[in-house]
Amino acid sequence: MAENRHKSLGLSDDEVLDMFRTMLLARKIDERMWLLNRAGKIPFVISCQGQEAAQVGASYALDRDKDYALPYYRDMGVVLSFGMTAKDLMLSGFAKAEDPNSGGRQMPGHFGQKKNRIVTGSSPVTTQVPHAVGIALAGKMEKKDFVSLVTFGEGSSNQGDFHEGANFAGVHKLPVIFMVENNKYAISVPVSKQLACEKVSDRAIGYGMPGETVDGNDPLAVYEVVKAAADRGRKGEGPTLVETVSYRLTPHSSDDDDRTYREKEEVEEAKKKDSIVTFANYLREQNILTEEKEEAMNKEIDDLVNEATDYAENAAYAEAESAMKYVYEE
Amino acid sequence: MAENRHKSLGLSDDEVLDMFRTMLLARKIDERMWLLNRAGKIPFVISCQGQEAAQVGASYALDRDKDYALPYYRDMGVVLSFGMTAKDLMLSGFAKAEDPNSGGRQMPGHFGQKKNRIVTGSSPVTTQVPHAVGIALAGKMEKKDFVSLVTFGEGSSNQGDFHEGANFAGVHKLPVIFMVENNKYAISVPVSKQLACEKVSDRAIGYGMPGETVDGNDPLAVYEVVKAAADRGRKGEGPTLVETVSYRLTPHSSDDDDRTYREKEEVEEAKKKDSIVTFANYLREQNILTEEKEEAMNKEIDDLVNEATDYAENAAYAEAESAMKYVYEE
Amino acid sequence: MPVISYIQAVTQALKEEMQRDEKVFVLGEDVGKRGGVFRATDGLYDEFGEDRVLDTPLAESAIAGVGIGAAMYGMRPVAEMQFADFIMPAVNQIISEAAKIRYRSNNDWQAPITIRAPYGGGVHGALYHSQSVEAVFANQPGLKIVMPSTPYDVKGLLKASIRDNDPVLFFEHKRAYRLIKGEVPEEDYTLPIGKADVKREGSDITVITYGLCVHFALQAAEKLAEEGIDAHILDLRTVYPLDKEGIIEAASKTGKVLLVTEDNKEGGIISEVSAIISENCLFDLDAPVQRLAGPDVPSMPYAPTMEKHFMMNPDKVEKAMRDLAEF
Amino acid sequence: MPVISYIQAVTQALKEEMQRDEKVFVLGEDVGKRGGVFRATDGLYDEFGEDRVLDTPLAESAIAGVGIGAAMYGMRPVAEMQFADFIMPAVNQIISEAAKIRYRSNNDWQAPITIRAPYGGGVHGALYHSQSVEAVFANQPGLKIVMPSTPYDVKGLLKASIRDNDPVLFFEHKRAYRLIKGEVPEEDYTLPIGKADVKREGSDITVITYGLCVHFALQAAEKLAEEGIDAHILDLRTVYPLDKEGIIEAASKTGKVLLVTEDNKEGGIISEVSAIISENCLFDLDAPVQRLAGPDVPSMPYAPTMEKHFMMNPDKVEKAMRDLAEF
Ligand SMILES: Cc1ncc(C[n+]2csc(CCOP(=O)(O)OP(=O)(O)O)c2C)c(N)n1
Ligand SMILES: Cc1ncc(C[n+]2csc(CCOP(=O)(O)OP(=O)(O)O)c2C)c(N)n1
Ligand SMILES: [Mg+2]
Ligand SMILES: [Mg+2]
Repeated sequence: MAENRHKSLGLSDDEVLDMFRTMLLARKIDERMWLLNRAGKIPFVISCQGQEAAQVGASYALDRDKDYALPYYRDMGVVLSFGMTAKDLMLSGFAKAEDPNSGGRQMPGHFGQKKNRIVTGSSPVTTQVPHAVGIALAGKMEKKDFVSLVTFGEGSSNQGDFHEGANFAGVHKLPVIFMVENNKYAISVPVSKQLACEKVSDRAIGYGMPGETVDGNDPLAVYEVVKAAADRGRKGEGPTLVETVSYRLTPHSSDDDDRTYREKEEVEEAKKKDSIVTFANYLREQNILTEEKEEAMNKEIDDLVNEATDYAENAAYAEAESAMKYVYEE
Repeated sequence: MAENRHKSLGLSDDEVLDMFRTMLLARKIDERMWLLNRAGKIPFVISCQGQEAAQVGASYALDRDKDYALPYYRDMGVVLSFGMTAKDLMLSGFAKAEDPNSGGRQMPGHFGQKKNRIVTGSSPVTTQVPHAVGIALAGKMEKKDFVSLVTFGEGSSNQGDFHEGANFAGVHKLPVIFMVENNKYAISVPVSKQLACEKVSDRAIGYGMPGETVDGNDPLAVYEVVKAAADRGRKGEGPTLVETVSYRLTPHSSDDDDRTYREKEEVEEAKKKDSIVTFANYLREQNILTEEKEEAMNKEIDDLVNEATDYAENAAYAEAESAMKYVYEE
Repeated sequence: MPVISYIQAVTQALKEEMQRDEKVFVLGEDVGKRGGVFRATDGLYDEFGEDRVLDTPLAESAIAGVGIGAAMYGMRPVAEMQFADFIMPAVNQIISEAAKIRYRSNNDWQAPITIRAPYGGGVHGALYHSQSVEAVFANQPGLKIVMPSTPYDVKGLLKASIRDNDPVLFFEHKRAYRLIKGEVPEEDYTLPIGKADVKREGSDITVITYGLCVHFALQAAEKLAEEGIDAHILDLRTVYPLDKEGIIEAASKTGKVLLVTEDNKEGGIISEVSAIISENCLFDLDAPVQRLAGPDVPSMPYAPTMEKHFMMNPDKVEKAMRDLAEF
Repeated sequence: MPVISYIQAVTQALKEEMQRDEKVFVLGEDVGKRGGVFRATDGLYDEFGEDRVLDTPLAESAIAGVGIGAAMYGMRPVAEMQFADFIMPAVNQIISEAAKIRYRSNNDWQAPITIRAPYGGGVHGALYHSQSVEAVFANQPGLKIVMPSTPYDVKGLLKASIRDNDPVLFFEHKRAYRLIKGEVPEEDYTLPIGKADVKREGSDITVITYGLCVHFALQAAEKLAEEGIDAHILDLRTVYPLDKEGIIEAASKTGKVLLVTEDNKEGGIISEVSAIISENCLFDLDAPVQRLAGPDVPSMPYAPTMEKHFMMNPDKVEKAMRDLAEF
């Protein structure tokens, strides 16, 4: 049997299995959305595929009853970990009134759910970074010990808001975890045309914070660094920059055609490292994911996704007039 | 006799004497402006005092017939090196029509003079950083071998435009020298509340460029690193980040009262390292600045400043109606 | 009632709100030890400490964005932009974020941030320390923009802004800071955001304006009164969203309307005021709706000759009022 | 004349200008290999190489700012903002820099940059891929803002923008990209920036609008013609600075004016148009100047029900035109 890596991280067999389940759930919801899109049932999808390990590994390293998440559009794994449901996500995909993220006002991938401390996000990238810093600042002022996790792509780490937010957190030693999900592309632009540094985490020193680059296909590795970052944050030692390196397995979104700018072979190669495959293998090797459990898990998730789809498809749109609501407090 | 440091840098005695003259000229114009301000003759001054060594050291390391300068408001040493005259600067101080920077439209310190490749600047800090990158990009496209030097304060290095500009230059390997004149304060805010990194140059690695921190009171040290940066740039090896560390010897501007936020002793301490004193000492030790030469230089500069002041004071303001001109091409 | 200056009204409002509610805090450049470059936050650092009077790094998008984050959490940040001209790097956070947070989350989240900034000219501030920037934001539903003219309005409206559950841009005229004084009650009060205020009752012509220009109009009105011209003066106070009823009422009252701003003419607040009047009061009008504004050049130059050419003043207003009265 | 689509006109203009003048280059996100997310720069990368068709890092302030720097040097950059909604991080560079460079340097420097951005709704783009952002910039002397409605105008005006020695914001309606087709001459031509264009001569009512709404108005006009209502339609084309003479002429012609935009109502371009009319044509007016616009909510929601509620369409325009004719 291969080395047990999760025990030394303080993770039980049940916990890692649960992590895998959340990763798989994210993947399956995402896959379903593509099918729905291709069938003309929903206008838009933007995917988590290839980033589930980073998203779930990071989220499970946090206190999901207390910490804040400021996800970006690919973070289905984060929001599922923080309490959003398959039904919630499908309602968002179908833009229905009951969608807890926005009542169908925003595109899918624009997450937000106050009760689960998932902070509402927009489309312009990286604006959530200073928000995460502000939330951490508020926590510090109120002497709370939560941390905030904010995620974004490597391309987005070139926006001014990343720099300004990271520096603010560094100066005020705020408990923020800045997590760059480096998936090698920003739409069509490869990382070589986005960044001149070797690792995005090289930027950490410029903000007086530690920087870590970690395999984004390995949920345990991500768990470990994010856990350490959260501990530092809670102890008042300030922020951390974490870079998770993986690959975007799908086109940028349902509007994109990635064949215009990258080779099929490159994608195929990356799929070999897909965490849904590799982490399942690890769990099988550890005898945690038995055949029986896997079957049950697949069935349970498929049922969930089916139910969520049916429910969302049949749910009502918000009324036209309701577009006039909630501009200001009412 | 103390070690001759300039020869090994390829600088002749005349050249270092000329550097000192430019530093002294900057200092004396600046001092005069404060007097004029306190006498109610000009409404505003913002100073170079304490940064002359960095400004002149950097400028003399460049090809001042070819390279571009994008100075910030303290850079009297840079613009004098690039060909602006005492008269030009006094005309700007008095906001007269003949001011080549802006015809009296902008406050002093808002430099610009196309014929000397001093690029027009504004008040919002750090906006000139991407401009320097754009000019370098144009040079690369046109296969020219000039470099652009852009300067700004350490506080201003926290603006998004610094990050975005530096990254752009790093990715496209453009010949830009980013020079942070770290004078320990941004108005009242000390560097400890601006930055969490040890050195601003720690930010370089995040843009894949070399970073150097150098004594900003030592014009030869600054000359050396900027020269190396210019060489790299011309060879197509990309940008460099240079941090010159000195101290702001005056209040932020004529509108500021620095006694509200820093101790007099701290300022007195810093004055001991004032480059106008220390570089003069070096030149004296080298027998380059003889008593005779010093006297002549002082007289020449005083005359120049007097003349410039008289001229500018008596020059005409732009006509009221001329405020309507040059919104668009005419 | 005590007489205080415009800037003292700012400081008092901040201080009292911070005393009243410990979720209120101030952040910005030089607002701490220095008490602000205009000294609007004078004394707050000593009273409330550096945790509630935060000197931030020099980065406006972070000042706004960090403030928005704290506001979403439940705090009451009051962010200072050192000059209104320097709000531009924060436009994305203000327009894309603050203005849209309630709407986009279907009322799940809110961003009750107040952003203060000194604006306006006539202070030898040149192009970048003289601008009126309200028009940049005055077409963004979700935002409120307050621009008071008197110490009384400053205090009541700043308190209201801080207590408001939506984002408010609060622009203070920097030349008014020490120039304008007025009576302000000692007891706690707020004034309604979104309501214009009649600053002078009159029957011959209507002047609608805001900020420092209110005083220019009032001065001019006193002079014109001697000539028998009786001006009605409406102070918009909130320039977005506008008080349509108040505007319609004031315009209809005299049928002769002059709109005044020190901002550029094309695309300013008073263009919207004009459009509202045009839509609603056409048949009450006895003269074309006139606009008196700064010229359409980028901003005020530094040289006194050119600054004066740009800057609004009582004489320019008086002349325009007389011309309209004589129409 | 060949018939091409609105987006083809963009691509042709870029291509021909790049062929004509080697100082012209394109920069933006995904404009290179991908040819732009809308494919506006399709084929340019292959023809001109990666040095003149630059994929930039994801940072709008740098795209604008680097472009401005290159323009000051003497190049002719055409920067693309992937969506107009994402121009906000570049506002400081556009307003504080591009718009003011000539003025502040007393004509010593200039910044001849063109910034293109797809705007507008009706494409299921939700809040942040549907906005009209022109009003944010339409009060900044030094800037020009062009918003063409037809392929002919796109091509002629984009070429004129690139050749113009001042900064131009060039907003392209993304729904028009493939929907709107029209004849475009094969030979080189430019159209004057700053001039409105009569798109339909008529005598009963005047509609003044721009962008996609021009087509809604034209469609509505055809229907109303059957009812005997003859509409005069003016396409602003340049929304800043406005063509005052053109507006006054069109408004005076019929005395009944409807202004249409798909932007929010308060503080939009048409407010300024209304103010101009009011100032100049009061005694020619037979009806209040009407404005038809999007509601004052932050932006278009995603759900089709709500998107439709917000988005302008020919029926809404037709109704407003008929109401005005019947006034
Ligand atoms: C400010 C801004 N500019 C442009 C866009 C358009 N856009 C959406 S996603 C994207 C690429 C993002 O790349 P990256 O940050 O690497 O994240 P990834 O999609 O690869 O996860 C771009 C350019 C945007 N959403 N916001
Ligand atoms: C965008 C912007 N925000 C605020 C200001 C006001 N301001 C002028 S100088 C300054 C401090 C600059 O500090 P630093 O960058 O360290 O330069 P120094 O003045 O110390 O040389 C500030 C806050 C400004 N000019 N621009
Ligand atoms: Mg990416
Ligand atoms: Mg400094």
